[in-house]
Amino acid sequence: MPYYGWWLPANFSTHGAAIDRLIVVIHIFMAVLFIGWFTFFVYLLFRFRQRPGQTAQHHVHHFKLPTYLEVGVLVFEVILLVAFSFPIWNLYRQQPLDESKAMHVRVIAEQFAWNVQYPGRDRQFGRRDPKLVTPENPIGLDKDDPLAKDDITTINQLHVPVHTPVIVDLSSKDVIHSFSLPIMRVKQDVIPGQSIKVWFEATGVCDSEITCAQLCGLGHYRMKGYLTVETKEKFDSWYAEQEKEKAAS
Amino acid sequence: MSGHSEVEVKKQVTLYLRVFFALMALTVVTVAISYVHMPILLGVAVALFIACIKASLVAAFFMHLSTEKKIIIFILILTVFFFAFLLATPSLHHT
Amino acid sequence: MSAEIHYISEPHPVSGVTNSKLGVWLFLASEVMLFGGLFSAYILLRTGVTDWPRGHEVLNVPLATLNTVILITSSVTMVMSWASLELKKFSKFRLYMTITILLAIAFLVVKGFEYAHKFDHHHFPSTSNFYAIYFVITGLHGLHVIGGIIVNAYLLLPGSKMWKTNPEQFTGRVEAAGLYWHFVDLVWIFLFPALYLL
Amino acid sequence: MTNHDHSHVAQTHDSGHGHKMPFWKKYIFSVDHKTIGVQYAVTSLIFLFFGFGLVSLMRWQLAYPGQPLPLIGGWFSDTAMIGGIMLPEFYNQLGAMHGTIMIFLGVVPLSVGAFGNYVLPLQIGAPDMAFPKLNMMSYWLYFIGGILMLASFFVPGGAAQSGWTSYPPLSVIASGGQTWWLIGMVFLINSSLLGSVNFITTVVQLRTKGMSFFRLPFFVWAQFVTSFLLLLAFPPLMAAGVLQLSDRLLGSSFFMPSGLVVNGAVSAVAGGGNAVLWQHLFWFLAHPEVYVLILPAMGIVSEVMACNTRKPLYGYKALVYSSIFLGFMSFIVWAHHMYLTGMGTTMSTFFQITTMIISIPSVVILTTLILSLWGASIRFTVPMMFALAFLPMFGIGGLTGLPLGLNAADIHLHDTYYVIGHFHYVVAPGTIFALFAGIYHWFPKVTGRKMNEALGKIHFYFSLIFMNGVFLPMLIMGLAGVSRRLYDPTQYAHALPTQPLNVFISISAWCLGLAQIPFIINFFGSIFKGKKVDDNPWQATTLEWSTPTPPPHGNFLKEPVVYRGPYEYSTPGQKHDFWPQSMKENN
Repeated sequence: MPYYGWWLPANFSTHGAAIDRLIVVIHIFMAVLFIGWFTFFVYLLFRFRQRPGQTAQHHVHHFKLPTYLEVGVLVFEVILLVAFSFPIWNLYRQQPLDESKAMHVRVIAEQFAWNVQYPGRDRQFGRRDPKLVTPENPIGLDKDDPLAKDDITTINQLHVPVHTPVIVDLSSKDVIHSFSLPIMRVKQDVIPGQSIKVWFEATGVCDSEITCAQLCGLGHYRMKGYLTVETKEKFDSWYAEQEKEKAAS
Repeated sequence: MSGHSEVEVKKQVTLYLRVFFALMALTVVTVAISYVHMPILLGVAVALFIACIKASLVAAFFMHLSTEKKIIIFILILTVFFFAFLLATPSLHHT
Repeated sequence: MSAEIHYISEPHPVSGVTNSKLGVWLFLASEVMLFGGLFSAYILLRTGVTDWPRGHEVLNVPLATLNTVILITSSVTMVMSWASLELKKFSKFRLYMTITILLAIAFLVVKGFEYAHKFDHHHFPSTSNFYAIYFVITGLHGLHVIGGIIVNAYLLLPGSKMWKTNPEQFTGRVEAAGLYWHFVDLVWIFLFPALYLL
Repeated sequence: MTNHDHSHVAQTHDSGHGHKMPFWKKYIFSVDHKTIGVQYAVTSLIFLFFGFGLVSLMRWQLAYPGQPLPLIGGWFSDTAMIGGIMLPEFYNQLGAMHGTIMIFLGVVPLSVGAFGNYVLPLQIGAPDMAFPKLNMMSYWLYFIGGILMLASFFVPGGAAQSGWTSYPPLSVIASGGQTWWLIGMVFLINSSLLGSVNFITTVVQLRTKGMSFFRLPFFVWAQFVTSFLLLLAFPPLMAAGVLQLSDRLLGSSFFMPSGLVVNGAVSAVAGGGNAVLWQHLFWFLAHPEVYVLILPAMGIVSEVMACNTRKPLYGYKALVYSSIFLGFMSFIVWAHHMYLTGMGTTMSTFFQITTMIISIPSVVILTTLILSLWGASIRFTVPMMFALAFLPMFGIGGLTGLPLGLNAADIHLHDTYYVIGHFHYVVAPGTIFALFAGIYHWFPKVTGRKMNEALGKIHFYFSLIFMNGVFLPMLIMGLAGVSRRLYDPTQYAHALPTQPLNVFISISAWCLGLAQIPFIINFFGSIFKGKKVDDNPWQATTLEWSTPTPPPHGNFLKEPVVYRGPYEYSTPGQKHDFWPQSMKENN
């Protein structure tokens, strides 16, 4: 897999590049600070080691350097906040402006699977009711609801078209999970009793993984889903196939 | 508070009785008001306001906070600050 | 060499308080945070749902009012028992302390009736979060009342021997126990409207 | 020698005082802060090694998933391992209990319970703690809490397995061990409550004549601030624990929202609860807890450094003010652990800002300690080496907190190995190194014998190498996006490239375990065979070194009077290069 290695995974989302840039900038800052500071530390250890003729000074003059350093760190942190973190967070947490162009999808987490619900041609989700949950209907979709007629559900398979904003509506049937798409720089806790939206827009075709980032029980490690980003045409044909399967069953 | 003169203590005892009657009166008021129909937020505000007065009376006089030493007041101010923070923050989660 | 710990009965010249008084206030500060956590939970749960019952419609306000009166009265008798020691009237101390303990027991008895009534109507912590918070907070408060009874009973009976040997320290102990007891009263002053009236 | 004037008194003192108690009596009913300190030290060291043992088992599964554990794999019951192959539920138990034991039963009791108890009263010139009986109770509550935690491994379903954070609803529907965990925590919380009341009262009330607040050794300041954190941050967790117990035992739904479907069936609870409530109450404690772990460590490091640089600390007041500020701020940053719980933008902005602010006092403390080396005459003793190593290790720990504190970077790094690497750098090569420094430093005070230097240096160098071998690769794994708490990381394509790092970490971890053998030999060997030393072997200035070794009941032969600040080393015009706080003339 060329996507993954010993550094950040490849990025396939529109907002991910900004996050990566922030992570890189911070790490450069950390490295500069640490190396400079560590070199100074080693120098001090060497220069002021106990040896014949080396006597400790009771009074040491006041250093200005630490004050500059502290102010410097503070200024840098303000830059990180204002120039990076706040704008990225706003971008990530807010819906894309044109919601009508976005694809909506629900992801309903459970121990230990990701259920995906597509709203169908009417672009509206059918009603769900926990009482209707059965092994065949894991999300408790109300089949009598007219809005549910064209809904498609899959398990652990999230297909999305490329270059399209995807709004994911996250909820959980049981415990807290965390919906993580490393390759899309998306991670969001899935809290039972809440419905939380995240969005991303894929910049390229890829096959990747959905992982659970929050301990959710003994099967936490195998709560793996598959994210497939494909061209609009391929996605449409996949979707049509799903509809056919649904009609057949 | 040890080492008080007898006169002082006797004065305090009168004070305690007055505080006691005030607390009783406020209890009656708070119960009575709860039967008056009013908007929920106003009701909460009034009830908490009365409770705060009662609590202040107990703290100031029965617990001698009105004449207590600085160190104790300092600890309580610190506590109340964090207390307020703890009380407010979880409810503001989604803001 | 002296292994003696200072400022047990006489106040520290700078802080102006005895060890036990400072210790009790620190303990009460942590108690404030404990009940703070519970009240925080109450606020969050209550504001998070639409169908929270009004306390006075489901709980017994007259009984709770009676308990408020009982607890406030016991606070007064507690402070009077301390004042009696300051006035060197030991028998009055015993009288007031006995009343305090009896009132505390009365509080628990009333609370017991209240609980029994709820159980009879099949209202448990599992019924709804209103009852859950009602039982947990009043239960924890009840445990504090029991703790107060134990401390006060100790000071009334075996602990009062100290009055003969070290009256200053004993008065300090009663004051410390009093501070705790007033705090228990103070919590109830907030619990009463929060649970029963609103 | 400073103490030759009463060292001979000490000889006659022990026999003359009549405090000889039988061993068992001494260690069960003792109210003496020194005995209790030793009890805490021994118990918490055992727990530290036990907690390390738990993670060593986990490391096998992580390095070689699904392969039977060699040699000892057969010792475990079928509910833990089948044919030596670890089950995921046992892995989760190990993870949850490793965290719990290391933090609540290992590091905090060692840094606060042991060092705080033993050293603090001595350093302020007090005869004992303000409330000796509470002190004893505090230890026994801790002991019971520890026993309950250990016993939980043997209840049906095993120990708690929802992480040391115990997030509901998972923890509410978990097996019985979670109840034991909660009850154990209630004991531990009460233990630390009694301890903190005691510490604060002792520092405020029992400082000896002349020991003003700004003459306190920094260690005492660190313990003082720590006690406030324990006092005010722990109770909300107690509240949360009571609520979770109620959810588990009484069927309430404080943390259980409506409409849960667990194991295919609609949950029977009433619902209406809030799962995030627990996280708020939990982190209200658990963030200050980080500073409970780090402040006493900084205190120990400061003591050891002042003594071994033979000069006063640079910027003592800056250290004190920074630690107070750190303590204060630590109460209002907790929600940075919860950026991804659907938190609103105002909230996350606020907590990002406070998080950035709190990094400044840490930078001040680190810089101050480093500049304390300027103009020094550094003695590279074993405690000094551990104390020095603390600085860059804590530096890495602090710096790696930065990307996690910014919510945008946290999106990628949250709940990955980066988090594990970050906080372990703070706590393991950070705090635990400081604790080792403290053990080597104060060992001669407790036993009258020094620990062996050569064994100490072996212990130090190997620990330093392997600590970094364990935690540095974790940062790389985190950047690669590998989630934490995975029983089998090889399930994921994105985790596969870093799997060799997992093997490397595991081998480092086991070697780190082996590197502790010289310490254990040294520790026990030196109790009986260590080089005998006088009352002040390090030629230190603080009060604990101005009393006989071991200090008698009541600590001081006569109440000490303090004339100057804590770190008068190499004072110009003085005969000796150290001038104890309680010595009027230096001659």
